[in-house]
Amino acid sequence: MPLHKPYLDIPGTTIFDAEQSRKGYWLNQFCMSLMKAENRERFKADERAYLAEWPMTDEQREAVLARDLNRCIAAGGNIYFLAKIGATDGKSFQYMAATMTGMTQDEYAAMMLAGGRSPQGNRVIGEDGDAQPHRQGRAPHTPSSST
Amino acid sequence: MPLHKPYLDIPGTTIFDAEQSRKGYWLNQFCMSLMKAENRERFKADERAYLAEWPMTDEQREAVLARDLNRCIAAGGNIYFLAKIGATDGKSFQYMAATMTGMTQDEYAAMMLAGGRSPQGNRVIGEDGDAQPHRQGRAPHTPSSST
Amino acid sequence: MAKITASVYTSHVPAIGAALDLGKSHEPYWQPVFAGYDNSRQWLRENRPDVIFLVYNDHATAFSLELIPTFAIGCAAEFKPADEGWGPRPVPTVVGHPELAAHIAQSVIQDDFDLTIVNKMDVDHGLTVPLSLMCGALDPARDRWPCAIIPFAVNVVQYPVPSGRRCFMLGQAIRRAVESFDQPLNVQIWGTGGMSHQLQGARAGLINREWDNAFLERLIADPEGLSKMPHVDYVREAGSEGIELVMWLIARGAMADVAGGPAPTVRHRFYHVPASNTAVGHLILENH
Amino acid sequence: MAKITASVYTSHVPAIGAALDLGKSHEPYWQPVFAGYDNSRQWLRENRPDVIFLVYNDHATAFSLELIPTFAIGCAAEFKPADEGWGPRPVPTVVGHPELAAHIAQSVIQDDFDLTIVNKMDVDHGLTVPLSLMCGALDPARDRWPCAIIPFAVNVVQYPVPSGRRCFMLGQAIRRAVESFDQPLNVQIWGTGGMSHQLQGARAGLINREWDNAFLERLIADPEGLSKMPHVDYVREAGSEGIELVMWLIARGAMADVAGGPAPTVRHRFYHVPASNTAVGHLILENH
Ligand SMILES: [Fe+3]
Ligand SMILES: [Fe+3]
Repeated sequence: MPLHKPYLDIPGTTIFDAEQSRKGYWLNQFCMSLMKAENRERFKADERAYLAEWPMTDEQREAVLARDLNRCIAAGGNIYFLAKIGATDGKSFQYMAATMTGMTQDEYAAMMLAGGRSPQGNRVIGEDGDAQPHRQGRAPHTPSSST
Repeated sequence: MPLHKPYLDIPGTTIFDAEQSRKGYWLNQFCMSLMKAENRERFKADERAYLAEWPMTDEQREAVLARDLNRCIAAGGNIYFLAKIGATDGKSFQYMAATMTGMTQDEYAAMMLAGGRSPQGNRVIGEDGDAQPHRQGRAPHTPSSST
Repeated sequence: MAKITASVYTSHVPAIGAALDLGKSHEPYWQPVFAGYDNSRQWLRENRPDVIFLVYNDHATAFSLELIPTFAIGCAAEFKPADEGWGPRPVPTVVGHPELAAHIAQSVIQDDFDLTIVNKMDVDHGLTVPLSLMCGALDPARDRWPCAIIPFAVNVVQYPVPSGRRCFMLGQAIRRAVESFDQPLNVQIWGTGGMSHQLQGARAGLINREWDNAFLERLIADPEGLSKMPHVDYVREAGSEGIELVMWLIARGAMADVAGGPAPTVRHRFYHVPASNTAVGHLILENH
Repeated sequence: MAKITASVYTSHVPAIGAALDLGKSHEPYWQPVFAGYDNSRQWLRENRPDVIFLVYNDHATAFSLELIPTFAIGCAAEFKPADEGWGPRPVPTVVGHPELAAHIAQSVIQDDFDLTIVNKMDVDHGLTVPLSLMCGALDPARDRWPCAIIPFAVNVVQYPVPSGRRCFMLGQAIRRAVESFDQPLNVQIWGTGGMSHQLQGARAGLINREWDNAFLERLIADPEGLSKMPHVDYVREAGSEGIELVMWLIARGAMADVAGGPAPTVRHRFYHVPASNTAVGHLILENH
């Protein structure tokens, strides 16, 4: 696809464009199904069985089971759809956001109270902000243990 | 609504604009429900009871019961929706079209085979074509008796 | 690079589909209609595209009054023939081209066309009858349509429908989008609906042979001028459902000459009255 | 003749709705957020319109990936608050204005905006949180919103979303449409979403206070220039969900000064960080 994608050089950011949407179609439609209480119950009762009903990739299913939102997004998930998994789990959106950043929820909440993450160093891949890929492995915060 | 409606002076023609659509909303949605076999059965079993389930006007219900498509259109119906009533009745579209013109189906079919209705005299209300209001009451053809 | 090689224009009268499905195509009433497409079927066999971008309108089938998109592009992998009240037509499932469809959607939305993206939709006679006319009778189970098809549904049921000019400009944007796709696809664009017909009221059965033929003439030679014709002229001259013809301007706008290329070749032209309530018109234009 | 008397701009953070619904608005975390709207609630009581044209986006609630309209106008008589996974928000049903909505739809489609007309739709926090912020807590059974509301949903979830320029032009078309309606209605137009926030990936939590305040500044004084800002600037500077701010340009485009009238009066301006993951921005502009 030769369409210009000027957003590819933004660190830690996946734009939900037509290509991502095609890739994540069934993953996102699975999430959408969790808007119905009876589907939430069935999912909670047997996650693997429920996921098997959807024509998703194995990677998408594993990413959902692991509640690894970054993997879900890489596999075509969109955060507004993925948020319905968190709602099913009874987790707050801030909790979900924190899990994508390698911070605990408390650390993330503290960062927000202090004014949020700075755009400084986080505008273009290759700068040295805290959202840069090369700083994700060795973040000062230990990843949350509760998933 | 002061939007310009340059089509109001065309004889025998009702444009399905926003106003007609609002007026005919439930009439048309009732028609749409006939796309499902179980609804067609229920409608056929008791037309009045089925119509009573829809928040239509009495005029709309009576027009449907009478299979008077011109009345249905005046009440906000659109022909693509209304056609589903004919399909439920097992009538052809040409049959339905004929009923709106005061012709029998045979007369209408003969007109179509002969090249269709001429636009001559039927472009503007006040001309003297066969679709003009003043010629509807005293059409040379007697209306079809089978409704 | 993908390329639009030809455009096809045709009426999509439901009774034509029924005649074909019921094996009536050789009856005296229908024979002249289908004969008008004999050359076209041959042409399509010889000029089989990879993708058909098929412009049509939904007739209160996939879209009720709950939701009416002005322009809807089908991005799904497949589209099932709709049950329009007599069961689905016995024709093959329509296989889409999600990748090109998504590309076109992305491109023309960035070009300020406010499309609705549709990933689930049944397709009615507006889409399947043109395919049947151009491909002949096919077995729903054994056969397949000759190529991938991108359904593009235009609202011509509830007013206001998009203007001829808007449709013509959209065609131009679609051509730009197709040409920026980086796979070497042969793409045809089809415009369907019309010609003159009126399905409602005391004026039902209106046919305007003269106007229809002038429309075909201008579509070939002066599409830009034709695109300026106001809706009311379509309705007054070609009947309330004659407005479907605005969709032909989308296909025409996608041809090379509109962007400064050479004029297209008229490969086929056909006109016949009647098919049920409708005048049948058909045109094939080739790019070079 | 109907008239647009004012425009209101505000974030629509779901956590704000939850805080209000759970009676947390006086907690230290939330108090500053709601305090920023004290004057606005008073202003709305004193300047109650007949209709609010409320621009917002659906967050995978009414629209899944099955069907994604770029612009959808709600023409129904009422719209129910959606169940977004925790049950519907306990707020009154939204009463529409079918007549004005249909009029605006008709007018702007004729102005070449390819709207999707919606007659059945539940509305999510994108629409109800701004109402709650401006009206305070209301009882879903006993109370009503102060006026009729026309929901106008913009796709900002799947790219490409409409450009800022397209949104700004649409606002101008909406103003023309409103002014051609022949009932003497007092209409406000609200633009919602934003300000800077990112809800995904390693960059989640991004806030750009400087950029947000420059945006507010330009929205007031140079909306035409602001409308030319490309999407990528929103994303890079204000986070991936900061793109919601393009919707503010629809409301801004509908103000009188854009059509040569006098500059609007800034009745209120407010900015606060954070509400959950988001920077809250708010502005009231009055026409004369
Ligand atoms: Fe048609
Ligand atoms: Fe939002």
